Amino acid sequence: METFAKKRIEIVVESPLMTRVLTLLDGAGVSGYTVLPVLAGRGKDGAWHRDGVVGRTGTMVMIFTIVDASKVDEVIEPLFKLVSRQIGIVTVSAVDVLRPEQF
Amino acid sequence: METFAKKRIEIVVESPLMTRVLTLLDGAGVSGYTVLPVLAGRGKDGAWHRDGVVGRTGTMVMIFTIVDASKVDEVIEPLFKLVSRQIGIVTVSAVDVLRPEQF
Amino acid sequence: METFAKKRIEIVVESPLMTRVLTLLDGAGVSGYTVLPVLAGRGKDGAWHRDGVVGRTGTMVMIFTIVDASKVDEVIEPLFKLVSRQIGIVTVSAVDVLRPEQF
Amino acid sequence: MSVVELAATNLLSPMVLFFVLGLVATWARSDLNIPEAVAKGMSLYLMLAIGFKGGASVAAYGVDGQLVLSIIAGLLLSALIPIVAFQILLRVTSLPRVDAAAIAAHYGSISIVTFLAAIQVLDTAGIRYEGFMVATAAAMEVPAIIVALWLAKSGSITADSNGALGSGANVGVEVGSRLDAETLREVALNGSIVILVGSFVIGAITGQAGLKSIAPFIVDPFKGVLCLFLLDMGLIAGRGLRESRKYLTLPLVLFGLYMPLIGAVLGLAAAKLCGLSVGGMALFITLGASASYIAVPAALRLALPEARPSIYVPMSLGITFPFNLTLGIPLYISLATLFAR
Amino acid sequence: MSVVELAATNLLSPMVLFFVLGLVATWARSDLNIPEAVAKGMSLYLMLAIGFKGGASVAAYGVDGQLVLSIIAGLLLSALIPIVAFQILLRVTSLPRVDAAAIAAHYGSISIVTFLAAIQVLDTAGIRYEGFMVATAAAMEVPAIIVALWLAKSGSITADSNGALGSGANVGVEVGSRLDAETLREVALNGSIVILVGSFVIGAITGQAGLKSIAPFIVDPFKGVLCLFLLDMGLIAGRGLRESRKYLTLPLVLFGLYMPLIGAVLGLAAAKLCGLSVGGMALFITLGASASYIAVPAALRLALPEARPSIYVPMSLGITFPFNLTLGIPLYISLATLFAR
Amino acid sequence: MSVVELAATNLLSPMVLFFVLGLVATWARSDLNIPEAVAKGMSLYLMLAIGFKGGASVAAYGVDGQLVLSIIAGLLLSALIPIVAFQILLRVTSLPRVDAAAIAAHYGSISIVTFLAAIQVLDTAGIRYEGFMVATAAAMEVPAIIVALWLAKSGSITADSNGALGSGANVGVEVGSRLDAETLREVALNGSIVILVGSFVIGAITGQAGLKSIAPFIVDPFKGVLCLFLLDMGLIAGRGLRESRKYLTLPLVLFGLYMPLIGAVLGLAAAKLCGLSVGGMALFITLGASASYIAVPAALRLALPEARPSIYVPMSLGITFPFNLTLGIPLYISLATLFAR
Ligand SMILES: Nc1ncnc2c1ncn2[C@@H]1O[C@H](COP(=O)(O)O)[C@@H](O)[C@H]1O
Ligand SMILES: Nc1ncnc2c1ncn2[C@@H]1O[C@H](COP(=O)(O)O)[C@@H](O)[C@H]1O
Ligand SMILES: Nc1ncnc2c1ncn2[C@@H]1O[C@H](COP(=O)(O)O)[C@@H](O)[C@H]1O
Ligand code: NA
Ligand code: NA
Ligand code: NA
Repeated sequence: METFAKKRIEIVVESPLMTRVLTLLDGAGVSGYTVLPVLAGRGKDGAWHRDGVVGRTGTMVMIFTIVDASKVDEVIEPLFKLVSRQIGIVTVSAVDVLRPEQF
Repeated sequence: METFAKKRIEIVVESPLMTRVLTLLDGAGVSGYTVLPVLAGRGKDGAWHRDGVVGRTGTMVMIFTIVDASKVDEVIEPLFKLVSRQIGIVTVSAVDVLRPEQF
Repeated sequence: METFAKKRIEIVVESPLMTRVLTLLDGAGVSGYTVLPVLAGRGKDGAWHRDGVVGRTGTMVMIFTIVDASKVDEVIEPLFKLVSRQIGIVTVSAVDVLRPEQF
Repeated sequence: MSVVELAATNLLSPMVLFFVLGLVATWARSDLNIPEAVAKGMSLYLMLAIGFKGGASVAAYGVDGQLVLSIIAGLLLSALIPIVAFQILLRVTSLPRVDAAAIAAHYGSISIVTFLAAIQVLDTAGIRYEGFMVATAAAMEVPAIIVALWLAKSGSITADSNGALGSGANVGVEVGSRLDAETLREVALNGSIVILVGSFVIGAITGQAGLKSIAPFIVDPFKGVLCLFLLDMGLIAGRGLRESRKYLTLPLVLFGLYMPLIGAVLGLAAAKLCGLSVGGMALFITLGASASYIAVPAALRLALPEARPSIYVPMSLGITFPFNLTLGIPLYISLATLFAR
Repeated sequence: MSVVELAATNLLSPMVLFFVLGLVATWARSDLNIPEAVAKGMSLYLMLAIGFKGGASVAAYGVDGQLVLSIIAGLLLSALIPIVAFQILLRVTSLPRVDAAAIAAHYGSISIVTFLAAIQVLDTAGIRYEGFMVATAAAMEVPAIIVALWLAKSGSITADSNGALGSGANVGVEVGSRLDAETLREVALNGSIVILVGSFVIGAITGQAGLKSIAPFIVDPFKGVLCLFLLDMGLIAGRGLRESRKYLTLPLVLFGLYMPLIGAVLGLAAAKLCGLSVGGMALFITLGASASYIAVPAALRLALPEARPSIYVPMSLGITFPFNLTLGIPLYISLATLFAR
Repeated sequence: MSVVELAATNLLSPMVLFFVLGLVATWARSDLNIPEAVAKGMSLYLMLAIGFKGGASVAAYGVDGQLVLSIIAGLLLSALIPIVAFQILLRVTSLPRVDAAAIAAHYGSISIVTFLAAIQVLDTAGIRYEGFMVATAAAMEVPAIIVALWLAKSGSITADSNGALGSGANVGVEVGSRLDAETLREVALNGSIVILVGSFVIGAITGQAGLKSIAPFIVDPFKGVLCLFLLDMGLIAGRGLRESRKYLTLPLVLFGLYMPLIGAVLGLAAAKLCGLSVGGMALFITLGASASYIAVPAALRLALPEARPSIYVPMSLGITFPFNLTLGIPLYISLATLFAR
């Protein structure tokens, strides 16, 4: 089957910020996104180590959205601005999809 | 360490369809798969937005399977036929593995 | 925005081994990791099929860490040694990040 | 009690007020939410409790032909209502037939929480009812789905010869073709039916002694758990309504309000035929009036994926359920009182 | 009872011992843990129960000006404490102003679990209290956050003219600029406030009859659930402490111990002004002394992301909460007894 | 009551019937399932409750040498049973030694749910037992693991010199080498031991007053919660059996049925030596007969990864547990009655 190259933007971010990130994605006109729960993690803020969900604030979520390569910059710039002040990371990777018009 | 190129097929699909997809993967002879829970999502059916788990039917799962590139078409065609009528998406990406015989 | 190529090491492993894997990653000096819960899975040990969480021991977790390409071997070798005796898989893939110094 | 008194008492019961709190919280966009695992746990608890109590009551009062009669009446009612609902929907809306059939399935099937709430009101009002009504409720879950799939299939043929109807949804070539044996098994043996019927049977076997031994778990805290559960229902119903506002046209909203009344009248007739007590009649009416929002959507996603959940779920959960919970139940009890004997 | 007796009784209560068990388990690095969904469910249960009981008690004894007075006093107290705390922190620590403001917010706001624990001790000691204190508690959650954000903002200006203060955290250009209407709404309508106030209102509407109908759920098992919940608190507090040891300097640890006492004295004054009973006074003191670790951290992550949770969460949860739970509460009750009338 | 009466009563108890419902539901491939968080929550609840009650009973009746004696007997029993089991397995099956050792570990350790079920039957039959048996149960969790690892290690040497044995599993060079201090700590301080022993100690400290204060939580609904929990056990056992059918040869199935009887006899001897009451003896026998399926598998995945969970888990959970729950417990109580005094 023919597939088409797209980009997958992935964001791991502290839970309180989830709604903000999703609103941003809505605003940036992505075709959709998926949010996965996160069990544990560690980063430069070190505090969220292992069961380190201190008082539940420390939980994280992982959000990913599949977009056309041409849209990546548009999405990633405001996203990065938002997330860089918070606890979280952003990555981009390549994926292939079957129905290009869907994304 | 030497690594070997494989493909990762990823499916985000509404929960009621999970068993069907897994049976399909079993039938297609993949070496294994992993199912992740999904917290929230939005797509063209828009209805599963944020906490949008209306009556719990709206929950999704994410399934991925790592297969040899030669197997992708075999797996993806029936998969796409199944998922395209439902709420869900399918993507393919490249991964490297350590033990090629495992997949 | 400029992005920088990194590697994403992903490990699906049985829950009892999680702490061991995280300690290993800590020791290998990665900048962080994220742990996702897993709902179900199947592999060569076949036993963890679908709801196959026999007595809860059978649950899995998925751990991923984003590292510099130069670090992959260093991380993956002890990791592979640990995981290969257990129920689990390891994969490596390419991702782009925005802040290379973070990883 | 007059119907007005009954309604007033009901509207001011903790049960209904917690449901309203859920609606208000969503409306104010509070982040209040109940973890899915806890909601699922409560729902299992409620079904286990109601099933067990029904069974224990049957053990105490004995079984006779009425149980069988009432189950048969339930099966027929569940099969009949979707046909009525489908015909109405085709006339008052311009929905594709798949969507009409899907909605119809919901109204033929039942809502176990509405049933629970009706039992609470009966208990509070001191009205007795037949324990086997739990079995009738379980029996009514599935037939509606099968009938509706058949309706959708017939619709598919019509749609082929009449393309215009198909607009708005991909009414497809294969519509209705997916009720295979596997799907039927899944639907008939879905978790809620199994725990309900299973607990009913266990209750019937262990009887009052069994009930007594676990009463501090399944009887005493029952009402409180139901309150917390209804808070969650309010949150979900509110969210569903907000998401799906755009799909709910006025004819659909009205249908969500008068269809339960039609189901109620049919339920009344069935109850009358079976010769039930006032309480039993009230419950049968409630079953006829109530609409599914768990078992049927899950089944339809498998068997009728073309039908849009963004329409049928909020109709059942966002319109009919609140209506039944607040005004419907008192009305149905009054109806039963009126027509008893 | 003397303060020593009260403290001894408290320290040997199941409640405190289960909390200690949690601490010990973490310290021994056991993998004991309570699933997040269960902990969340218990927390909803506890707030629903305490809110409902407060409301029902108000329904029974009537409302007068005291309710309003006590809420106003609560709002002021919650706004005042952060200012005091902030000034102290600036003097005794070298923390950046954002961190100081963030910590201050926690001490102005309240811990509902500490409040619950105090109620248990009062109940055990047979001391009555005003049911509307639940409403006061809810009122005290938010003002502290707003005041602290304002403090942080003023801090940001200072930081600009005084770079040295900024070291250790990225005290930025935009600090304090993020308390938009949306964030304020989120904070004011966070889930715990909504369920607490909602249940309070429902309790007030349905009164003693409503309470009686769900008492087997919200009254009888309450204390037991609180024990299990405190076990989880112990586990979390212990883990938080271990993770954050390196951030907790001696001045901060001491602050976590004497700041509740300062809050207590201010709470005592407020309670005295409102003319509350001994029990009501004890609860007001407890509210003044307690520090938030749920609502405030969540709000600050949105509104003041520069402040470090690895400092403020363990201070509130790992130091002040255990102190209040074990020694604080008996002390506050003694204080109230002393100053009553 | 005769053993037959006891068995009949037990088989028709809600507890056993709910377990059977779970088995039936899996067998019919229903999607009924209980969320993991809820099951985990119930399991914590059950252990907290049983631990606390045991402790409170010790507080009431006092401690004497019997407690210590019984714990020592438990430790020895837990270490002895795996040796017996291992020798049998080597003779009747062709399993690699790692697998034999792993299975042996399960039978030396205990199943707390079997223990709970036995207590329920004793309670129903009005037979008293020593509260400290909870501590004995906790003591029996770990020794079996250590002994089995030592057996596996000795096995590894054998396997090296006898390659044929290694077929079917990667019996490796390093087998048994992984019981480091860290693993031992993890095993000895696993969550269930900590909550069981911790609650026991808290119960012993707070005594009957503490018990009374939380009895509506830990005593009254206990039996009902156990029923719901056993439903989940039935579901899991059924699923495990289906998945692992192919691994369970006839010799293994038979072992799963007669090994508990051997453990029971050894438990009887131990109980006799300690001079326990009828109830205490019945519980000791049950502990000897029961097999672990939570703590041991988790430990073995770390310390003996070569052993196959697809064999040892279903043997313990799918064969021995159902046997003990249904027929075993009545038998063990009869045994105790027979040999008492
Ligand atoms: N190198 C990494 N690989 C994977 N996840 C990471 C990495 N660094 C950070 N994270 C995740 O991002 C979260 C926040 O990271 P940080 O902002 O660095 O504290 C962590 O809790 C992890 O879940
Ligand atoms: N562009 C996208 N990126 C990531 N996930 C998506 C995207 N589009 C859809 N999804 C996921 O797939 C589900 C179904 O999509 P849809 O069939 O378009 O409604 C959504 O609920 C999302 O979880
Ligand atoms: N080909 C695969 N694709 C995705 N996940 C896999 C695959 N093989 C194994 N897994 C995951 O890894 C776990 C352990 O695999 P195994 O060690 O092969 O039993 C399984 O339970 C799956 O969750
Ligand atoms: Na109906
Ligand atoms: Na305070
Ligand atoms: Na044993």
